[in-house]
This record gives sequence, structure tokens and C-alpha cells, in this order.
Amino acid sequence: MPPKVDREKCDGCKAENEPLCEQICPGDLFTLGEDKKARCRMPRDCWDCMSCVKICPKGALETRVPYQIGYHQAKLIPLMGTNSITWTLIDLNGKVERFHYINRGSLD
Amino acid sequence: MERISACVQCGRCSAGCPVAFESGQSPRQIIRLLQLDQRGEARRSPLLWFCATCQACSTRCPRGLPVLEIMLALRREGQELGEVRAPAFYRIFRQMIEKSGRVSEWRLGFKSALCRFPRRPLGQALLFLQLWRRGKIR
Amino acid sequence: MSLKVTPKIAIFFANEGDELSQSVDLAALVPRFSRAKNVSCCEVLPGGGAGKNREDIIAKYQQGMFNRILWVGRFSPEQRRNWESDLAAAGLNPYLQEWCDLREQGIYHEKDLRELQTQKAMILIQMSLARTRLLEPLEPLCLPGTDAVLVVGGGTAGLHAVAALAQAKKKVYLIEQQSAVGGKVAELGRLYPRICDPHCGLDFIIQKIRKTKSVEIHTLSRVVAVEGGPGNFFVRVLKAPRYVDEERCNACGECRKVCPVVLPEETSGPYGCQHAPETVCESTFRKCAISPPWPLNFPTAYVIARPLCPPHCRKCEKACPSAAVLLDQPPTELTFRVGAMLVTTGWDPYALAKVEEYGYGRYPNVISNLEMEQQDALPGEIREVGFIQCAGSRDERHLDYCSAVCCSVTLKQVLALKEKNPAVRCYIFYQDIRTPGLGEELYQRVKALEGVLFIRANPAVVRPRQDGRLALRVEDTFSGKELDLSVDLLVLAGGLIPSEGTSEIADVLKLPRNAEGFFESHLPCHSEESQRTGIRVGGTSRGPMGIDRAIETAQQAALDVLPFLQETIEVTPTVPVLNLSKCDKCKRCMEECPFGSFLFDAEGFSQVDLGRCRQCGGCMGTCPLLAVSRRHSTIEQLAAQVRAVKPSFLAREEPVLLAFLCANDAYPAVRRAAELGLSIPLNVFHITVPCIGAVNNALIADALAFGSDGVLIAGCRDGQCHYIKGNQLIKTRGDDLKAKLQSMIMDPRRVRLTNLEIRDSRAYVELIHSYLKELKEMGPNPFRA
Amino acid sequence: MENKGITTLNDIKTEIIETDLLIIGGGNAGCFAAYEAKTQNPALKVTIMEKAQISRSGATAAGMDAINTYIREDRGETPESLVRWGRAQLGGGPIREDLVLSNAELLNESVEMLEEWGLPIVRDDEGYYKLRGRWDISIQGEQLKPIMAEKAMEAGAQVYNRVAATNLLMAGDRCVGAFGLGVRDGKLYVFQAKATIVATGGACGIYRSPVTDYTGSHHQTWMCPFNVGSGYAIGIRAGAEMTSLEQRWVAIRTKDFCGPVDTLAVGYGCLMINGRGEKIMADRYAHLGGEKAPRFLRLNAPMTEWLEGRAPTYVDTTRLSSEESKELREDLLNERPSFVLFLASNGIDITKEPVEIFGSDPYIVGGHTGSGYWVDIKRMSTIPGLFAAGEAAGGSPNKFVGGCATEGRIAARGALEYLMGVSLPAPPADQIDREKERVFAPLLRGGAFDGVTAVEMEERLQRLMDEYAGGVSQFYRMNEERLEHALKQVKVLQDQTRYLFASDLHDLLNVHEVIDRLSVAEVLLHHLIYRKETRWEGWQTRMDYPEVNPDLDCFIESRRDPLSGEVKVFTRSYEQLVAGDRTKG
Repeated sequence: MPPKVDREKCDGCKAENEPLCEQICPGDLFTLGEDKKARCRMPRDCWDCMSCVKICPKGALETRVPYQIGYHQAKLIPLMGTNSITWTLIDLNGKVERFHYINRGSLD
Repeated sequence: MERISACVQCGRCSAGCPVAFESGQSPRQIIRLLQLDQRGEARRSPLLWFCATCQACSTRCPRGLPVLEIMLALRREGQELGEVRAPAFYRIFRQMIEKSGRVSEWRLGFKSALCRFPRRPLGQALLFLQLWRRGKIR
Repeated sequence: MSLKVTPKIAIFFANEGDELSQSVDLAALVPRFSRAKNVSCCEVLPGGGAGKNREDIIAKYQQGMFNRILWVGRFSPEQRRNWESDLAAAGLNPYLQEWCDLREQGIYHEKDLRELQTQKAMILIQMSLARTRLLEPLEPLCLPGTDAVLVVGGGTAGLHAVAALAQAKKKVYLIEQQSAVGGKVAELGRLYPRICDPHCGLDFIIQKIRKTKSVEIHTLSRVVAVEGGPGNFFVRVLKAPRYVDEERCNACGECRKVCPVVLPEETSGPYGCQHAPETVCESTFRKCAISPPWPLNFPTAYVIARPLCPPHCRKCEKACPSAAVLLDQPPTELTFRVGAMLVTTGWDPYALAKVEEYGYGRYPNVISNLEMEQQDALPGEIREVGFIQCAGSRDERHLDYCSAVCCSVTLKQVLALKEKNPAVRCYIFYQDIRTPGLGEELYQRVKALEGVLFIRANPAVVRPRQDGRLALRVEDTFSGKELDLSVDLLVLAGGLIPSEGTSEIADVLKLPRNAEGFFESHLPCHSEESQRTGIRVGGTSRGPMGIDRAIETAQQAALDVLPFLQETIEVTPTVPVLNLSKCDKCKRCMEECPFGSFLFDAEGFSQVDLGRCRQCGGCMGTCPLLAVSRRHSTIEQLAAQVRAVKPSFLAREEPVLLAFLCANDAYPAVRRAAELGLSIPLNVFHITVPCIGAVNNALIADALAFGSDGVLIAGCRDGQCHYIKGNQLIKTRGDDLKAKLQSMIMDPRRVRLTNLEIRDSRAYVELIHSYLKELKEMGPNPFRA
Repeated sequence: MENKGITTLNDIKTEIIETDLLIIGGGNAGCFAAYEAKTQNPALKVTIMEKAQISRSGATAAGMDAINTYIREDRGETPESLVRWGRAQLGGGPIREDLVLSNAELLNESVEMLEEWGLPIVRDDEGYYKLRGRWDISIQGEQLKPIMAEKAMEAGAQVYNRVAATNLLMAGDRCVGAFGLGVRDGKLYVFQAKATIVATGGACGIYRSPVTDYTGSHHQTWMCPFNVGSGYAIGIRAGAEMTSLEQRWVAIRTKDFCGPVDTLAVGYGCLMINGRGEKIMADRYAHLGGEKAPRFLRLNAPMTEWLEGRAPTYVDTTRLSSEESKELREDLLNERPSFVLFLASNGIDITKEPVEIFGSDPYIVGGHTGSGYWVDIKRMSTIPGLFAAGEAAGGSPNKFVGGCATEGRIAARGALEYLMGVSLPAPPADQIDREKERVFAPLLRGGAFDGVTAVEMEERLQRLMDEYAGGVSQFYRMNEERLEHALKQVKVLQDQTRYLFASDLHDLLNVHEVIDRLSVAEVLLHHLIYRKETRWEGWQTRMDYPEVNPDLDCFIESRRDPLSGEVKVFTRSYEQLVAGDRTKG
């Protein structure tokens, strides 16, 4: 469900045409709010693909599971490398797990 | 106070000071004493108590030093350390405020004149009268 | 798509004096790397790079045994250069050689750590090998250019630059706002130190320019727009009408005899001084609508202040014997194609009326030092004159800086005044007298004069007296005495500020300026740079300076643009390349480029102007999509190096640190540390980048993800970055990353930014040791296997 | 709110683009089609019309953890064996064996291309692609979509992002391009193309998702919710023949959060169990293949447990080691990262408790089942000049990532051959004007219009289809009367589209998405009505015809007459090319 925008961190990609999240969202769900920060216009329509979270250079976006089906406040944070990705998974009890794997190029 | 070293001793504060001539010392010299770490001497300068807090010094300072605040701080410091006893006027003013929360101008004038010039009561009384007649003291 | 030649890599271990084999186990390394992918030969060179080896290697290259080289060992910069040029002569592209200097990476120090050093060397060679595989042959790029140059501002500085460029046989366009060249200097009375007439020097340089045919001077003109880049600027200039044909007018003056317009004297004080020189009504010449140019008679043709003409009056037109008057001349727009530009737009006097306490503008006998230059107008009965130095300068409320020339100007004026009228008494109120170097002589000369009193203080208040004189109250800080003085004339040494023309051209050319409004780049290293390639700045548009320095900087700037004034401009091939299939048009590269090198292409993609680019790689560092790569330090090459770091060669509790080094300061500092024999721990791996601004967050993420416990980014000190703001760029991005690490429950201290100077070798080594200690306390990076 | 200042028809700019080959949809099949076309003939102008942003659009936006079909020849697999397996997965078909075979022949090459482009594919110790089950190979496909997009662009395809196809551009019976709505710039795009490939992906959101009601999260779906069936809809409206739409794809998913089950079940051998801990497939469906039973059965079996009082249903992950659990979740991160977050936010340790499963909503996806355009062996539809690939093309189920990619290449080859002989007619002004009016009418009505929003109509359609046309709430069961009712209501909805309004361009996109869904739903209902039998229980369960009818061992086809709007349903016969028992793979 809804990508949460940290309005402190978001710089609206400096309000140039479209912020990166607006560009990337497969559902055309992001737009630039009047405060020149990214805004999800229809959180209900999000597919949780996390493309926006991955692309945000400010680390200002977070995908949340709707409370109705998932407790507060688990987190899943991707960090993009050049040819690998790491994920930090924090469960509702604060237990941290980390994943790292190659997402481009050869595996050796 | 860490900005005191910024003073370039241009003397603009002193040239503009309306009371420096009375005290024989100028604000620039007070600042210089502080630069020389002779704080005690600065605290004891009579200029501090002549200061009319007119801000001419601070306004003219090209380095933006809060000259007046420095002077006032030195006043407080001197008193707290017990080095300096504030002139009668200030003491009486303070006592009155502490006692009743308000200041009666004629009593303040009377008391401080008594302390400062105990030997010339008549002259002071005449001055007082003149002032009172013109509505300068209530 | 280009045909890629499969890499065949030769690895040469330079084992000069058996140094290498003592530090690492070559018997283990050589067979290990002989088998590595793409490696076609792997050899130990016993004598390092000397004699026989050289011929042997060249012969092997020419036999086709390899097509790129990885050198392992330790090498001086000279050795590298020699190998590169020797092999280039034999046909190997210099960009296909990679240097793995083990000494810079902490090997060679401890002979008893040979085992561990060998393991580290293994990783280092793997890092370099990964990079070598990805190297690309590069050839210098050639951009079309032209030998024409445009100079904006025809003051003294501009004129000297023009003369220098004309002498170098370049086509020069000079753009001047006034009706004639000469600028502020033409308004001065005398020049220190020789107390000579400035018109003499101006005339000298103008004669020089007059002799050449390659200089085109456009007066009453201003630059309105610029397109293109270095080698190919297209400059649009708007030229206001002069209403007099420059070719025909011979300044005979017939027109002035018939002109019905009589202007009042442009004066407001008793001494014939103007308070606000205006550009429309210039000086005392301007007594009718048609007048000689100003401030000098170059070009000679007269100029008409058309708004002053009475309606339908065409008397001058009729009177002119040469038919030179063109009352209906329209403004024209000109476009010049030039390879480079010079900006010498000069200064304006600070508005002294703002220094309220001195009464400028209120009292007629308070004048500025610029007005004092016209001393001929001073009446004889002056007895006492006061000079206030730093009027508005070095003052938080006005100008923070020292205007550099005012002390000498005042001394010169006192000298001239005393020469003319020895009885005059002068007071000079000052904070410090600044006449550095040989200027001391001027000071001493004035100091020795009778009737000149230096008072080390500034007056607080100036008040008019009833007799018309001025009363000054000042504390003589030496004696501590309050002085009450009175003077007939008070001269304020006002400061220099960037001229209006300087602000104007800055906007048109998008030239960055410093807080004071002057042009500034990197003072110690590239003083005449403007942060815009192909545009150089000189003279007082760069800051207050005397005429001598103004001329020197302008000439230096002229020398600096010469490389751009060629038929073809050669550009080092290590330029950024954009992968448009990844680009999202987010324009961050454009925003953050310190040199404004990015433009839009027809489809809205960023496009780098190779001429403007300084190749710092800041764009590569900033691109969130990894769509930009600076050649020879491509994102792929850096990523491959980072990925090859295998922290597992050390025990898990031993932290491993990856350090990105700025090539300008940090790398030389580390290199020097190695030369000094300082102990660089085996825990640290160095990767050199053109500027730390080029380090993309993804690379830092990679480093942490592949297990490095800390990432150090070592760049220049603030304000010392050769690329203006590389360290600021990485700081902002680093802060974003640290915030993210924090949210990932990782210690943000695992990423550290540090600033080094070129000789901070010891400081660097100490820093590494303390950082490693800190990392050890933090425990291993959770991503470390 | 952006509407680019559009208040009248005259404010809308028309952008006409001429191209040789137009590809509608820059997904998996589209990117491969573009790459193939440009590498085969670099001189051609190849244009991709993409509704979103090509580097993260469509079904693989989040990534992918496996390529579900790869022929390991070293294990004795052949294109024919893949056909046999695919046929058996459909309970014996019918499938278009000619299409499946042609796809299978090029399949491995496409997968290897992906690896060469930079997709990390896991290899086993012998250097072969590591298998997960019989056909699946593991990939680390987080970057799958960006990689494909970059290659298409590097090859030279021109991409128009944020342009959504609204209709085909026709010259008589021939397709000569397509119209697009510029979602960002508010322009009407007219792509004139000698040949056009539809590669839009399938249709999601025809039915209501089971998770919608209690999460406020509308798009908890298996298929990408932004794939709404526009590719089918534009063909249906232009009179293209559709095949097998009644063969709906419904997947067994994790309950409450539509997470993948195949990764757990196929990849890690976790078996489905019921509330009593019994192995569902092995215990009850051994006669139908047990764990290897066809996919529709693997869906229907756990859902039957619910109906018969043995729910809840799980995949039993408790036998996994913690290393396996981590590896498994790493795979999940590649495809549906938020499912990993879902587990963490409920504190679920899958090694300690099994993961609950439930059926998803039904989708029309020709890359998985046989639904879609009827195409010839070159992948040309019944409209000359119009080709289809991937989820859009029908007849060849079980294509998945590799197959859809391959089909993109085959369609590109067919299109290249076709377009050599054709020229472009002048842009038809009247068709452009009509389409502009139709597309922008909801926006011109304005945000203050007293009408119907796209969301309202979408939710009404989804509830209708769910309850009357065999959605998840009905355990996929349907009968003639309900279907007829649904059809009647769909007609009303279609009539009501004239009340739809949009206040900005995003709204306008949503409006057209619901219009497209209605086009698909209408034809789908005709198909469901026509198949008076139950051939694929779960995917297509007719309560009034619970048995297989041998007479219907054929393809069910439909064609909507573009002029009258009438839908004609007919059949085509099945042709077996690969010998053997059809139910055995």
C-alpha cells in the first residue's frame, strides 16, 4: 500500500518538471504537491512495486503495509548499489535482517 | 565576549561617546583592556557608571561589536565579584524597585543627591525645585 | 555499436631490487594471475622498468601478445609517464595501462607480514584487473574553434587584454558601454607611484591597438545573450545608436557651435565635483547635446545625447561638413562567433551616501576620493583637509573587505595637494595604512611631509559649522585624547564594488560570483577562471586591485584564453558520457555541475558541452540512475574495483576500510605518506577518483554491501576544491546516505567524509588509525559475510 | 491537479508520428520486439508507445525471481516436451501447438540474451542454469525491467513514455497504427505505422480483489493492476478475433496479501496443507497428478478445502531451515518485496508457522493461459497489420517471462516481413477528430460535472463480475443466469460511460482504463456463456454444467462487429501436432 513520503527529506527533486518518483511510478500515482514535494495522489492504487522507493535519491520514500493487515512499524529499506541491492528488513519487534545480492551482471 | 578580539581600535565608539570626556577613559580603551586580559581594571573603570546606554558606540562600530552590552556585563561582573560598589543612584533605584516595585522620582533624586553631595544640600535642593517646577520630576 | 576487442592483459610485476618479492609472495601471485580471465601473460620484471625489459615488452606488444597492461609494484610518476609514452609510441593507447601501486596501499612496510601482504596484494591486483578489463582506448577529442575573441569592458584592463590578444594575431571584438574606451582610469587625475598622468598610459596602449587591423571596437554596446560553448560562442550584442558616423566624423567641432542645447553645469558643490556620475550626462564636456565621446576620444567620433535634442532640430546635421550626423540611426544587433570571452567589466564606487555619519551628499564639502581626483577644480583658500580612510570599507555595515587602493590613492592625493599648495594642513584618519611592498616609499614620503598628520582613528561624527567648515570629533587612539578638529574639505576614501556592468554580464553569461559580488574561481590555482570554461575574468571585476594588478590579471586572462582560439580545440578524452537509455531527464547533473556544462538536447535530455566540461565527474556522482560515466573512471570501472574488495582476507573483528581519494589533494597526500614510509594499515584500500564529487552513493552502498566496514571519502578542504564544490556535493549526498543508513539501523559513522591538503600525509595516516579503531568498536558491518 | 489548461477541444494538440513499426506497450514482449526489429533492420523506425515509464512499467516493475520456462536439453527436455507439459497443464488443452512450438524453439535463445544483457541467472555446479522444479530457473531479477528497457532503447527504438493507447488507427480493415493519450502533456498522439504490435500485457481489475474490502488497498493483486486489458480492448473495438477468454487465470496466493505461492511451493517444495495438516494435493488429488496436477487444480484444490470445511489452507514452510527461509525471502524480494515486509510486519517466521493461502481474483492473461488475440504463426491477428505478443496474444499458454519475450521477437519478425510490402495512407482527419472528441470528452466535462467517476464505475464493475461471473467470493463458480445478468449490467455500464468525467489527466487515464475493462468484460462474458461445460475447474467452473463436454474440445472465438457492436461467438478446432496423451506432460 501507500508509499509514505518523508516531507523533510523529499526535495521534490528540486521541483524540476517531474520528481523521479513521478517519472517512475508504473501507476502514474505520484505528482508534485503545491509544497513542491512529492505526493501520492491515490494511495489505494499503489501496487507496492517499490520502484519509487528504489529510485528516490533522498531516501524519502517508504512502502508501508496497510495496518489492517500488518502491524506498525515494520520497515523494508532497499539500498541500491551499482550492480547489487541490499535490503534491510525490520520486523514489528525491531528484529533486523539484511539481504544483499547481485542484481546486474555476472554472479561471480 | 569572544568577538572582542575583532576590535580594530578605530576609536569611532569613543569619538561618538557623549560621556567619555567626563570619565577620562573611552570605550575603546575598555575594549583594549579586555583584549589585554586586564579585565579587573576594565571592571573598575568609572566610565562604566557614566555610560548613559545611548548605544552610540554599538551603532558606530564597524565590526559590529555590542559595545554597550560589554559595558553592562562588566558592571554586573564587578558587582557580583564585590569589587565595585554601584554608585548611589543605581543602588537606591534598585532598593526602591525591590521594596515596592515602583520608583518615586523625587525620593530617588533626594536620596541619591544626599549620598553624592552630602555637603551641599542647599544647592541640590534648589536644583530639585527648579526641576520640579518644570515638571521634570514627579 | 563498436566492435570490442577482447582484452588480452599483460600483468607485469616490477620487482626492482627484489623489493616486491620481499614484501609479497610472487611465487604464489604469478601463477594465480596467469590463470585469471583475460590475462594473456603474467611476468616478473627483475630490473623494474629498465633497459632490456623495455625492448622486450615493446616487442611482445608488437607481436600481439597483449593489448593492455596492468603494472604491479611501485612506480614514480616519471616511470609511469615514460612507460605510457614509450608504449604509446609503439601503438598502445595510454588509456589501456593500469597501475597497481602496492606501496600506496600499505604494502612494502612490514616484511614479517608477508603472508597477509600477499593476500592483500591478491585483492589489490584483482581490483586493478577488474578495472583493466573495462578500460577503453581513448583518443583526444577535437572540437571546432575559431581564433576570434570577445572582450567585454574597455577600461584599462580590457584595453591591455585587447592589445595582448591582437599582438597574438587574434581577431578581437571589444564591447564597451560608454561612448569611448578608457573606463575609470581615464577619470583619474594622477597615478601612483609615479604621480603620472593616466592618459599617458592609456594613450600608449590605444596607439598600440590603433596600429592593428584585427581589433573591432563597439562602443555604446552591451552583451545581451550568449549561446554555444568554448570554441564556438555566439554572442549577441546590442549596439545603441551614436547618431554620428564613426568613419566620417573628424571631430572638427562645427556641430557644437550650432547645437541649441545648453546644459547647466553638472555640479552640485563649490569645487566642481559631481556626487553621482551618471552615464547619460557625462562630465563637463557635455554642455550641449552633441559632444566628443567620453571618457576618452577613442573612437574620436562625436556622440549625440538624442533625448536632449529639441524636436525637429537638425542643425548639427546641416552644419557637419563631413555629413557624418545620422540623426535617424537605429540601434543595431550584432552577433559574433568567438572561441572565448574575456570579462573586464571593472568597478563602481561604493555609494558613500550610505555611510551616513560622514555626511556625504548632505554637506557640499564632503567629497569622495574619486571626485578628489579632479583637483584642478579646488579653490585656493583651502587650509585644512581631512581624509577619512576605510569610509565604508572593512566595515560590517557596508563593505566587509579592504578596497586595496584607497590608502595609496589618499597618499598620492595628499602628495599632489601639498605640491600644489604646501601650506595646506592634512589630517589622515586611518585604521591601518596599507601600502605593501615598494608602496612603503610612498607612505614614508607623505609621512615626512610637514603639515600632514596621521591620526590612527576614525571620526565618529562630522558636523557642519556655521562658517561652512566641518567639525570632526575624533579620539586620537595613541594618546587617548579626544580631538575636536575642523576642516575645509573632507575626502572620503570610498570602496570599490563590482560595477553594474559586472552584474549585468554575470547574469547574461551565468558567471558565478562570490559573496561580495566579484568573480571568483579557485584563487590559488586558477585565479583568472570564471567557473565557466572559455570565459576568463580580469581586472577589478575580480576584486579591488590597483591598476598594475588589473593590467596583469587581464593579460594573464588573455594568455589563458589562447588555447581556445584555435581552429580545433583539443579536449582530453576523459569526458562524461551519458547513457540516454538510463537517463530519466531528472536534471540533477545539470543542477549540480559546477561549470554549467550541461545543456538540453532537442528531446529534453541533458547533454554535456565537452568544451565547457572540466571532467570532475560530479555529474557521475550525482546521477541517481547511474546514467553518467566519466571516461577512464567510469561507474562500471569503479564498481568493479569496489566489488573486488574482499574483506574476508582479514579476521572478522579486523575492520576493512575503503577510501575514495580525490586525485588532486588526498591521493598525493597518501602517495607522500607511502614515500615517507608512514605505516598505512593493511585494512585500508584506496581508490582514486577525479574528485570526490564523482563518488556516487551507489558506490558507497556497494562498498558497504560487499562488506567494507567503513567508507572514507577524502577530498579537498572547503573552498579548496579544484572543481569548486565537489566536497559540498558529496557532503549533501553523504548526509542523505547517512540518514538512510540510520533508518537501516546501521551506524552512519561507517561513512565518513574528510578534507585533506596535499601535505596532510601524517594527518591522514593518523585518521586512518583512529577511524579503524572506531570501526573496531562499532563491530563488523552487518553486511560483511 | 494537471489538466494542461484544457477546457475546449481546440486546446488539445495533436501529435502525428510516422513510424515503420509501432509497438504498443514497452514491457517484456514489447522490449524484445523492439530489440529484434532494430537488430534485424537498423534502418527501420521502431516506436514504442508506453503508458508508464519504460524502465519500470508493467508486470515486471517490481522485478522477477524466476524464468518459469527454460528447456534444459541436457536433461532430455525438448520443445516438444515443453508442448506436452503445457498441454497437460491445461488439462489437455486445447492449445495452439503450432504457436507453442515456434515459441519453444526460440525460447532458450531469449533467456540467454537476457543473461548477456546483464540479468543475473543462477547457475548450478555444472554451469547449467539452476533449475527450480522442471522448467523454472532462478534469476536475480530485481533489475529485469530496466535491463530490457535499456536494451530496447540502445537498439534505437524511440520510446514515448506516458502515452496510453486508446484505439487502433484503421484504414478500412487494415490497422495502420494507433491513437494514444498523452497522460503528461494532454496531447492526442496519432502513431501512423506500417505494422503494429500489441504487447500491452493482460487484464487485471475486471474482477474484485479479495483483499480490497478490508485493507483500503485496492491493488492487492497478483497481476500488475495497471495492466487493464487495453490491448485486448482496442482490438475488440476494431473487430479483431479473440480466443479462449473464458480460460481465466486464477492463482493460488498467500492470503491477506497477494504474495507468490509458486516460489514457496515449486521453488522450495513446500506442500499445500489444509487446516487439519493434511497434504491437499497428495492426499486428495493423487489421481490427478498430486503435486504435479495442472495449475487450475492447484488453485481449485485448496479453495475446495474452504468450501468443504477443512480450511484454512497453507503452504507448509515449517520444514525450511533458517538459511532456506532467508534464501526464499531473498527470492521474494526480487519479485514482490512488500510480501517480505508483510511477513515481518506480522512477526511471521515462516520456519515456525505455515503461510496461509487463498485464491486470487481472476485475470485475463494470455501469457499464462490461452486468452487473447487469435493470431497466425507470424503472430498477426485477424486484422491485417496488427500483431500481438506476450499476454496479449492468445492460444499459447504458459509463456511467462521467457515465452513472452520470445513471442515479442517472433511478432517483430512477422511484422518486419509484413511491413516491407505496405505503404502508409494519409492521416485520416475524420478518424482523428472523432477519437480526439471521444478521448477527451470526460475531461472536457470538467471536475464539477454531475456524473460518474472512474473509481465508482470500476468498483461497480468489479463487484458485478465477482458475484455474477465467478469471482473469488463465489469460489469462481458461475451459472448461465448469473452470467446473463452480468452481461445485461455490463451493457448498462457501457451506456453509462457517457457520464464519466475527469478533473485531470490522471483521472482521464483512469476513465479510459475502466472503459477498456468494460470492453473486455463484455466479450469475456460471451465466452463464459458459450462454454457450457466445466473444463478447467477453478478457472472456469460452471455449476450448471459441471462436467467436461467432449463437443467443446475446441477454441471458443469471438468477434465484435465494430459497426453494430454485436458480439459473434464461434469455435475453431483444435489441432494436435505433438503426439501423445494430452493430459500427460
